[in-house]
Amino acid sequence: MAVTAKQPVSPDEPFSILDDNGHLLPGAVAPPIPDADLKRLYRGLLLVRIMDDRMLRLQRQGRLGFYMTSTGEEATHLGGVYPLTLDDWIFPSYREPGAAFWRGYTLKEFICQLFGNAEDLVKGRQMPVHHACRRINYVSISSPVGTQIPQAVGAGWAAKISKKSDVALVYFGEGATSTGQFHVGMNFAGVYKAPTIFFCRNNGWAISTSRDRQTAAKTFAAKAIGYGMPGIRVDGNDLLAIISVMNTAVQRARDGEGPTMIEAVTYRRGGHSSSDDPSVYRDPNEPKKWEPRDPITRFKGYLETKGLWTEAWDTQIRDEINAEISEALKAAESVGPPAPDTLFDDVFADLPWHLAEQKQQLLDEIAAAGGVRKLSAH
Amino acid sequence: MAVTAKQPVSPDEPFSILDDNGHLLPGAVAPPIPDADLKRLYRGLLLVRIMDDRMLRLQRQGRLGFYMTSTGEEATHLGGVYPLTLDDWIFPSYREPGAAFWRGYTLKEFICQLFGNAEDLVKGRQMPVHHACRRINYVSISSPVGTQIPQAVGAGWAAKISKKSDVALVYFGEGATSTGQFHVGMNFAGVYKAPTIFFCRNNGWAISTSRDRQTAAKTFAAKAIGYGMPGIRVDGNDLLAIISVMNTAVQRARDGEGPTMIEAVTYRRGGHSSSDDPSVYRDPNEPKKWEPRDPITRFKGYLETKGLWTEAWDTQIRDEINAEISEALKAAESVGPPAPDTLFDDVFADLPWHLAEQKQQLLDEIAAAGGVRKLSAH
Amino acid sequence: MPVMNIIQAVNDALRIEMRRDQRVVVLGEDVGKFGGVFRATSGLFEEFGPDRVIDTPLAEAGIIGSAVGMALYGLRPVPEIQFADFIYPAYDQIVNELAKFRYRSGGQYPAPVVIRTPYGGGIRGGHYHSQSPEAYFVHTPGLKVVIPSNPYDAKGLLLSAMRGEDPVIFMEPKRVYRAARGEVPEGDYTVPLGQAKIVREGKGITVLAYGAMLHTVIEAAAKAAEAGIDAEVIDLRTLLPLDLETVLTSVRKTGRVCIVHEAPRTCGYGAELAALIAEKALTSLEAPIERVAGFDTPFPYTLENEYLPSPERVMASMRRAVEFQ
Amino acid sequence: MPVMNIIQAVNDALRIEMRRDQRVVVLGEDVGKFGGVFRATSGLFEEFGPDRVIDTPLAEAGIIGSAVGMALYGLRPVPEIQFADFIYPAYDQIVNELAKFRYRSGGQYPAPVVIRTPYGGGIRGGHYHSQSPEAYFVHTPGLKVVIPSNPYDAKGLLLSAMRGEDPVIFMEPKRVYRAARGEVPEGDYTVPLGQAKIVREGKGITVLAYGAMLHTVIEAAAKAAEAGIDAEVIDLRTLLPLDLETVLTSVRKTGRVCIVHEAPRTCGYGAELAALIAEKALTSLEAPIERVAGFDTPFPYTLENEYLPSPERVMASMRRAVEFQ
Ligand SMILES: Cc1ncc(C[n+]2csc(CCOP(=O)(O)OP(=O)(O)O)c2C)c(N)n1
Ligand SMILES: Cc1ncc(C[n+]2csc(CCOP(=O)(O)OP(=O)(O)O)c2C)c(N)n1
Ligand SMILES: [Mg+2]
Ligand SMILES: [Mg+2]
Repeated sequence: MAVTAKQPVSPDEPFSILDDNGHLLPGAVAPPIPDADLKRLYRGLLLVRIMDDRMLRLQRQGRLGFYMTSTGEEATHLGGVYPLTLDDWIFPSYREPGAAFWRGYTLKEFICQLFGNAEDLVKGRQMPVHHACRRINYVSISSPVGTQIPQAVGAGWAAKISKKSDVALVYFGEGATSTGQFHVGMNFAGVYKAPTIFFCRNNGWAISTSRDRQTAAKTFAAKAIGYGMPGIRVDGNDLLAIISVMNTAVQRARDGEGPTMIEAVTYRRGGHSSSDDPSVYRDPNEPKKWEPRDPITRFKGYLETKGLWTEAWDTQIRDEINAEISEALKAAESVGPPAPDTLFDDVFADLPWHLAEQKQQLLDEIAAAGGVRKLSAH
Repeated sequence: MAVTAKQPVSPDEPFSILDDNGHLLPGAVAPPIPDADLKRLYRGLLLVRIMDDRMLRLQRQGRLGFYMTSTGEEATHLGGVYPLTLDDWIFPSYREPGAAFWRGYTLKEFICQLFGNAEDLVKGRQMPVHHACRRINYVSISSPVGTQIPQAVGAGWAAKISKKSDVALVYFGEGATSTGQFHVGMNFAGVYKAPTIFFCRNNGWAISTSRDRQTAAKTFAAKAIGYGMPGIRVDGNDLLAIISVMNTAVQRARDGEGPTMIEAVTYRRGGHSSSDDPSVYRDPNEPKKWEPRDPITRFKGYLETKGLWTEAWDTQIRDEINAEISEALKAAESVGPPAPDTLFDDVFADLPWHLAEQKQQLLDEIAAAGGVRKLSAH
Repeated sequence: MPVMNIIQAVNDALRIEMRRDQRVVVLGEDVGKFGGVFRATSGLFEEFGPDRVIDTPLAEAGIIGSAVGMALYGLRPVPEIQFADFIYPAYDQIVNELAKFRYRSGGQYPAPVVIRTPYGGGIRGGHYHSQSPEAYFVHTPGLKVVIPSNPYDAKGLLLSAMRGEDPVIFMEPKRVYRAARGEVPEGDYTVPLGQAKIVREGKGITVLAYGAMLHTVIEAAAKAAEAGIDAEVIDLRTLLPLDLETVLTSVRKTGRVCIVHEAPRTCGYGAELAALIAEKALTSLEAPIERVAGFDTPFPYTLENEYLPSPERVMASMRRAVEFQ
Repeated sequence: MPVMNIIQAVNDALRIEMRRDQRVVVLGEDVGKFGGVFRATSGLFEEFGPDRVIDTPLAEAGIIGSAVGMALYGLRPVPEIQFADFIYPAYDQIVNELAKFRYRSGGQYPAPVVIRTPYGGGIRGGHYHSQSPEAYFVHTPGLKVVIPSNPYDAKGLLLSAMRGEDPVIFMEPKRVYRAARGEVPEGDYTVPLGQAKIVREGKGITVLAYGAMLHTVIEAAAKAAEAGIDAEVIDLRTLLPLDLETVLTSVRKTGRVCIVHEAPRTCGYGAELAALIAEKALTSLEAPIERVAGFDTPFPYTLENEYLPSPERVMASMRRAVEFQ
């Protein structure tokens, strides 16, 4: 199936390029990607998978407060971001760290954020998995679901007003499509032809709420019709298919033709977060059904057919990744918490009297306690 | 064109039964309506037209603070409400008074609300045109656009939960489709198959904002797809067509098949409100183009073909209506303002101490001024 | 008497009322099969079925908007907002619609909706799982605002709220959801809205608090007693309408006041309390009223213990008030 | 110097800044060709075109949400919310997003958005065209809140707000939009945020107000003068950050205070002012602080003059304070 901007909504069957073994489907055309990039992309997928495993284990050991995994959805991270340049903007939700790594967010920065320590780029102000990194145009993540959607429209639109060709990519789950924010964002983007790409990771679940409780629409992509923009349904576990539809969407956006909505059909194989126990609300066999469609295995199969994958190389990069994580973890664990008086920075550009007064109170309190600041309990 | 519940979205051409002269279009079938009702409906349309003219004049004379007319949109009032029973609920916006009159809201009640006097059912608490009448299940109108939409879903859904067959009809303008409230309401209704009918009066304008700035969707009815419900586009100046599609929607709702969205294509011939001057933002010829499609003239033509209309009868009911309005106006003008201490009623079911204290303050103040309460300036 | 925590007490109240009154329905995100992310609605779906315990799409405006419509129709909806931090998408429905429905319709359309929502910090939740937005609702005419601090009150106040005729914002102190345990009578009883409770009598200073902070204050009062400060601790329980009488009686006795809440200080509920006390009992005041509150910053993550009023901070503030000449 | 009303002054400030700074864009409902329902953006569409003066669909969350995104990208959006009563659909974007962006991103993403919105009663607007929601924003860390009372300040404060690095809620007193006229310098000047202004010096009592109420207070002070009460009237101009110094200096001089605003009393901005003054200047107070405010009811229609603080009500309150022994 050819994906073109002309086609307003794809049929209900999501667009795939690879079969479950990573072989090209009959008639499918893979997007042109240099071999080196194919290998980097594979490594990018692996990094997310391994990082998630390790951080979740860390959380289980009580060394990390909270974590959220993306297992099974990694292709959406890399596929969304690969077709963009560093000037483009990402408005992420909490479940696309692979997009940040791809752009140069370091493992140490990532782990420092999880710890909320003094080297966390967001200064220990937000829960784990709420990253922000201006250097890579990776906008601050918010917990409230869907709020980033109209913001991404504003950023794309601002680029257009500023006569730049930058594109904004906004990620969200299928649960977010139920919010008013989704609606107003999509509608504004349609009206102003904002160069914004709406990337819906339909992973079947919003905490305990299944996809069919979220909407009576046949597909999420179908919602695009109501905003006068193309809606494309893509196999969310097929990295090549995602890159292909993203290429089309990015081209459209840069050509001034406006926004595109992409529904990537995938599956949340893990719990919603480290606090969640999905066995309470869903059949434990359901995730198992998605294992044969694993995005990493499928992409590996493709690399293999191209002669780019060997067992040895695989082992080598896994070892590398593990070593890098260990090193980053060690480095991050040696960083202390932010200084208490940083609590008052960045509320405003300056420090108004009432915050100065409160800051002094806190410093006095700490001094009165003999300079020994109690560490935040867990 | 036959309108059936099966058909998810009507084509872009709105469904009509009557031509501009009130003759049946080739192949069109008029919904079965007793002659007496046809005549009552005609009177209902006229009542709105005449009332609007008179109240707007009153406003221009400085005898009324504010007013909003429906000129050209009267068929949406009557067509929406005719297929319902009195047990069904109406969640109106400010531009469907004909629906209230049809159900027995009296002219005096209407005018007392405009004056906000002591006999106003809402006790002088809201601006003119914000009616509420529990007796006829006509729910309190809110100024914020779109808020009634999820509420109507809740009411319809509550009927379903309570195993009643009541239906909720919610009116809103096309501008309201841009709100988050529209989205969440439509989405909930789709998921729960709430017996709620979404009646969008697409009158082309939201104050100064034209329809094409409101959304890039081809039609408003098309938005229904995103919620898994049928969306029907109907000629909003054709009373019979509206009744016909409403009949289908009501049947669907009572049969447990869930919600329907109706887009009635019409036109706001007057200003947004008595405070508005549309010549600043739209071509004065635009409203003129819609005059030949006037819903009252068209319906009159239909009555004529059925031998139900005569010039004499027309004059007679116009005179009747005018006399009734004069009488109601006179009665309403003789009613004084609400007593000052009613300010504190109905905030809660009871009167907590802080409101009792404030009430006493006001009464003391009035007593101190010699019992002469200054009248609200205008 | 069974010992319960606050979650169990809330759950018990919901079950009792749903059995007693067919009109009561519970709706919200993940409240059904899952029983709520904090498990407050656990077991209700099984007992009352999907028509009365409703998992909704992810849209707070839809939850509250449809709850308003249900209430108008005659049901008694008890929506849950998963965290108070996520209540703002429904803000318009709450402050412009729910709060004003009875008034704006001239009394024709009451909308008795009880919104339950966990609030407050101390659970390592950062900005968006820690907020205490009670002042926004207290400032909105037409809403009652209730915050229990313990299981007994949670059950009794919730039952009162569900049987009342007014909209209620019922905020649950999630920090002590499980930690605050106590005896709770089986079956039906109510704690009336609008009555504060003196939880510790004392002559030296009046300390006002509610919700999770009550526990911090009790700890502080115990420490203070060792230092010879005899605190009278009042659990306000209902923020609106406030039980001003109980507050003023105490202040007239002690002459000194310390108000504690975790919401930001500026324009917080403590401001209203301080203003009221200074208005009605100025001549009784022997020291400036102390406010111990969250700082005027967004709620932090790592430094939340620095942010939140601690027993030490409350104690220091009590000392300042008591030592003031 | 030209004489202007507040609308003209706002319009002038917008035009000056849009000429000076290409990054400034105006967006909102009906702000383009129509020039805004109050005409505050009149002529801007013609001068700056549809890319910088943008008519939006009817969705406040979209207006503010996209303004936030524009600001992150580097523009300087100045969205208009048609009436403050309609700001709540954007409440989540304002209090959870705009206010916290700089903080939550560790300073990486400031979002300098200036939200203009007409507020307040006295125009026969009922519940939904009359509200004064300033306290909601003052209670939200991360927002500055500005309310001018006259054309000179409106222009100078708006220019400051647009040149600042922080989000600002800029509330315009629509009741005196046209009635408050005065000389306004041509061209560029600023009035800094955070500075109150003593508009009438006096020794007997300090009266604090802002926005439309300032005019009510001035009328009251004139009447009071006839009755021998010498009021010092302070126009706060910026509610956050508050110019506490000016307030306290006055209170220490007069010993008596009357605070006036039209928003509901309970948890209104007056509560914070009263609490602060009682905290910082208790021993200077010779009488309880008077608060004259809107009643704790939704804003009414017919009885709005009974609802709103009148010069007589302010005067009576000043008298109470002055006569207190
Ligand atoms: C406005 C809001 N309401 C509720 C929540 C609680 N919550 C956090 S994630 C989530 C589910 C999100 O599901 P989805 O959008 O599908 O994303 P996914 O987690 O599947 O990636 C919910 C309800 C929230 N964060 N924000
Ligand atoms: C939330 C909200 N925003 C803005 C307004 C101001 N306003 C009143 S009516 C209106 C236009 C409504 O247009 P539409 O929905 O098409 O209804 P119509 O007036 O055409 O019947 C606007 C913007 C409002 N009342 N509520
Ligand atoms: Mg999901
Ligand atoms: Mg319209």
